[in-house]
Amino acid sequence: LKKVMNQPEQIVKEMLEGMILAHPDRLRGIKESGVLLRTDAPVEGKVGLVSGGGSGHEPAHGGFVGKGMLDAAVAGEVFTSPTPDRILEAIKAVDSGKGVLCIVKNYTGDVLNFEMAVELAAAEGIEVDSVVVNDDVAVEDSTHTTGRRGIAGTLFVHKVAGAKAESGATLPEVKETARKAIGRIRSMGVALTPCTPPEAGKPSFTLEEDEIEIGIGIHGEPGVKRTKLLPASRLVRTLFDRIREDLPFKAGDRVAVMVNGMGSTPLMELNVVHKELMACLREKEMKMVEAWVGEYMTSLDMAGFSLTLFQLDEELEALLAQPADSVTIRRGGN
Amino acid sequence: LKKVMNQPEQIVKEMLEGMILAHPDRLRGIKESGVLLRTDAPVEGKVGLVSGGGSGHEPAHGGFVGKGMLDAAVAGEVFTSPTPDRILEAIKAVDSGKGVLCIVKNYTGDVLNFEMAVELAAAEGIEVDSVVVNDDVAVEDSTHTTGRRGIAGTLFVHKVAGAKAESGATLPEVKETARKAIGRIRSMGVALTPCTPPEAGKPSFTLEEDEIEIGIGIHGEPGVKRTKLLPASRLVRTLFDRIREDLPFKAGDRVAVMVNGMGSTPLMELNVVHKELMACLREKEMKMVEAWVGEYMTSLDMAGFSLTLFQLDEELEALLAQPADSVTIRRGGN
Amino acid sequence: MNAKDVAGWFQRYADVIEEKKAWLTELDSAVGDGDHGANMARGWKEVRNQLKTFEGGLPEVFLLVSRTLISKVGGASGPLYGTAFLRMSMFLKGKEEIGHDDWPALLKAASEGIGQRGKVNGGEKTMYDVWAVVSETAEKRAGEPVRTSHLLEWAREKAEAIRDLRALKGRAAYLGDRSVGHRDPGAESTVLLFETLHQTVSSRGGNGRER
Amino acid sequence: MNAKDVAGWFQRYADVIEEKKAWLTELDSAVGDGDHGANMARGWKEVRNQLKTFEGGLPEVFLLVSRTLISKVGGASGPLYGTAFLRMSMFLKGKEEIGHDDWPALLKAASEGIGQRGKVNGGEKTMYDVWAVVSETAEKRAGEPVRTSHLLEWAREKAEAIRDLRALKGRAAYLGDRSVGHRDPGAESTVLLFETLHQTVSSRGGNGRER
Ligand SMILES: Nc1ncnc2c1ncn2[C@@H]1O[C@H](COP(=O)(O)OP(=O)(O)O)[C@@H](O)[C@H]1O
Ligand SMILES: Nc1ncnc2c1ncn2[C@@H]1O[C@H](COP(=O)(O)OP(=O)(O)O)[C@@H](O)[C@H]1O
Ligand SMILES: [Mg+2]
Ligand SMILES: [Mg+2]
Ligand SMILES: [Mg+2]
Ligand SMILES: [Mg+2]
Repeated sequence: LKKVMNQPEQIVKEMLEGMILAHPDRLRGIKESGVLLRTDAPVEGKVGLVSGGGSGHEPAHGGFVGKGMLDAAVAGEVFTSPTPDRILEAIKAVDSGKGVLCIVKNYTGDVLNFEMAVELAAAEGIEVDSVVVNDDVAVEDSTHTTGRRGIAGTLFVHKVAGAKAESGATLPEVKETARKAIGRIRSMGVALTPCTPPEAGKPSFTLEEDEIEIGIGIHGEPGVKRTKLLPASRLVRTLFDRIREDLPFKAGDRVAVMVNGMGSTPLMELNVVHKELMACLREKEMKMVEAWVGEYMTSLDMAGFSLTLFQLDEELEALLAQPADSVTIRRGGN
Repeated sequence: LKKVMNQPEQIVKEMLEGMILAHPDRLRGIKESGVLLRTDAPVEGKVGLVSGGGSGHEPAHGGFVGKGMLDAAVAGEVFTSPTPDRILEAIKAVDSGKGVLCIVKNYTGDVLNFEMAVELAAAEGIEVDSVVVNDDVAVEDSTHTTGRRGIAGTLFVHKVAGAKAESGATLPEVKETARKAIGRIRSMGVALTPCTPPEAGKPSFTLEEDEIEIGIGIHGEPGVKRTKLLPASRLVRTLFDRIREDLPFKAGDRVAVMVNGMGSTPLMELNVVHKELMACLREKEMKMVEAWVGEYMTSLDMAGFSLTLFQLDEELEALLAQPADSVTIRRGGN
Repeated sequence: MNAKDVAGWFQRYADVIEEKKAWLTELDSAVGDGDHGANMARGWKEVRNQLKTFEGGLPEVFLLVSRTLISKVGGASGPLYGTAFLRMSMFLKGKEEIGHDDWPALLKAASEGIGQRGKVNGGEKTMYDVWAVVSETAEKRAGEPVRTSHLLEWAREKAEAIRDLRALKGRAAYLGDRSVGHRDPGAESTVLLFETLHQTVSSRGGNGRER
Repeated sequence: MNAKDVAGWFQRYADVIEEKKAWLTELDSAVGDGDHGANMARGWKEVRNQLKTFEGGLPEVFLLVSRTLISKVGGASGPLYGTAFLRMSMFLKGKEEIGHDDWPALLKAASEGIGQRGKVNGGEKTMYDVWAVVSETAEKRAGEPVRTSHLLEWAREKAEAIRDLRALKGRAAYLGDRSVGHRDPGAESTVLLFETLHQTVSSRGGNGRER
């Protein structure tokens, strides 16, 4: 187990400290709570946005806290949902009286803990609601099961809900925009290597030198299919087809795309992936209007990537283009 | 060898294509040349800035092309300096008549190829000059040898020289600012794993499960010392001391810092490093005024990081804070 | 069992969890995200700490466990176990002892809590299956005294039986058919809870409450 | 050697480089960045392509090689070899043959070119050491005919001898003392150049120019 760290049990706390020290102009923390806040939270007259989940997905979620995106991110232990009391602290800290929306990734742990926090906040008289993101097409979507996971597409939800909230919209309006976005976002990932959680100290699964795991989540869970390593072009096409057919996306669609590195895949390779993805889009006559290529929702030191497509409409495209000023996503006005 | 790629020989070309496709608003390419340009190059009335080197250091250097930073980046094959004719193309493409400065990392290959390109450009009547960055304190600084390597600190030079050029300064003025910055920047790196060049297909060196290599460069070259894995706090202190004593940095100094990932070290760990670095600075009563924590100058898929300290004066601090709009570094006006 | 006995049970369970941490994590690595051992250990370590200075009555012990698990564990198991202990605490309100005939209703409260919180049904291969079988079987035998050895036996059998199921809830569900044959970590930590209960009761030796 | 002989030499060298690519890269992995084989192969493959349709005279063959290496190789070795071949081309201006007595001055031009371009001196453990010893020894023996077998012998000995040095230039210099004992990749590719020269000349068999 080779990691740059001190005690594995301290890594989340130390990481959060490091983030705040690096970005004191953008972030402040709530002591001992794993919560990172916009320095100016709560923002008067704005719906507060809270997201979070287990750690190990950096820059998610703290990297997306800032004007035009999240008001707070709550970090749990590595790959473990934060507890309700921490989430409650975040909700309280960002509530300006206009209500708070929680953006939750669909994992039993996250859903249950956020659900309890929302109940507690509501009991304290805060107007609070939540949406659950489930963009991972690798997993069967059934009401009888846990359903689809929330993966990298969550960050597009942060962006559009963030812009909507910044516009002064009400909680139901922000929620509606978030739900609309969720309905139009689809993702799927692949791993070339497993990841190694700091406390476990052992890889989450094993892969042969020429094997890859298709349809992985972001917690070192094994994927849905194991195959031989494929060339980038075939790998991208495999994921793209699955994603495209699921919604389905169609000719003429205007889309935002995300090529998300899982933690240890070099940007060089992500750009190769993006080139292949653009070839797929061209072939299907879809129009890319925005591309995020880099690391957004990682899985510790896993090698691999996920693809996300986001079918835009006029409102969503405009929201995506709005200014944002988080550590990871920064864009000026248009 | 597990990489997301097609043919290893095509990886650089495909990566550049991918970058342009992802950022058409910021970047355009010169066909078959490995050159990435600002879409609006040459910029009238502005000294052009060209940098580059072998590929495998992404986001360097293409990620730093944009307003307030580079006008062009020239990419060679993986870990191989670009050839003089490609560099010449870049110089010509960014020359608006106000001259061009090349920012070169100190490696024999880069120095020689840029030198030849500068000679060729001068022969064509272009006002052109170059500076050589040599920030790596791991290597002995002697005029009788190759001297120090240029590593991640180079990106601070891009930033301040870019801001200076944007201000309308002349070529000698921009060069002087770059040289001043170079004199005040010091870096050092450590590897937890080697990297694997796509064509070689084999790791650049081997390390035991509990060994690290201190003082590595950015090309998979072995470092200067091999030791047992250390806790983050001791590792950071080791590099910090070496860097600090070299200039030397002193109490009261205002510094910019960079915690640079080598390619496959998760942001989680880089933030832990940053926390430790801040403890070192506090102890020595140095003041951090700007922090870059992330991947800026990588070495393919190497795990590890480098630290850079940049001793600011009033001019440099102001230049660092100027707006920039490259793919990797974006900041608004102050 | 009175408050002290129950506290003893939980203290013993905290030790067992510490001991079995690596094993639980290993089970979770195979089908989930490899943290069930760490999650449980984090919560129960804190329970042990809290119990050191604890003085309250029977429902309060359960409430303490519930609150501690909810605020320390996170993940799926935190709210689920937390809810189970909360419901048991509520059921025990006003009582000072758990009598033989309290077990069926007590376990039912826990089992229903997990079922509601987890939106889970039987046969979906989670800890719920174990809680449900224990509660239902105890209920069916109404009238006969429920021994902790029975609880343990039913729990063990169920945990063993669901190995062959395909998981439909929790992270293991993502594996689809590949989950078949693997043990469910939460079911196994539940078995350990009943195992420790049985050991606690047995080791009190001749005070006869178990007989 | 006339233009055709020289072209044959370079074609043969291109083959040798392709063959030894992995070995050169391995040498470079130990002390540098593991690309010397790939660098040389990229350049010389293109040289071979260009030579297929080449029709020019003696200096032009050298110029073609120089230009091709400079524009295809990159790295340190591109400009260095490129400069060596450029200087040789300049020296040969107006000539149609390389005679026995041309070798000392021809090699001196190449060696000086590398020395200037690389700002390198003897004993710094680079390809320059090999070029320099070949040129200097040839010069010292002025009057005596220089055989390619001699050039090869001197080159080999030198490349062997510098293994024990500490590198002061090029990437190997970063290794400090750890460079001692390793072969220098550029020195070895230079030895191969002289080896191929010797083979080219020898295999022309009885045309007597070498004897
Ligand atoms: N919806 C659910 N209902 C009941 N139990 C569940 C549910 N989801 C997960 N579990 C239980 O939780 C266990 C996993 O707990 P743990 O690993 O601590 O949390 P996480 O899955 O969040 O990492 C599973 O083995 C399963 O028994
Ligand atoms: N300053 C120099 N002068 C002469 N030869 C040098 C110099 N620097 C490097 N070399 C030679 O170049 C060789 C390395 O070439 P190559 O690996 O192709 O380039 P790079 O070092 O840029 O990767 C070394 O083995 C050495 O012989
Ligand atoms: Mg978990
Ligand atoms: Mg090289
Ligand atoms: Mg788990
Ligand atoms: Mg090399």
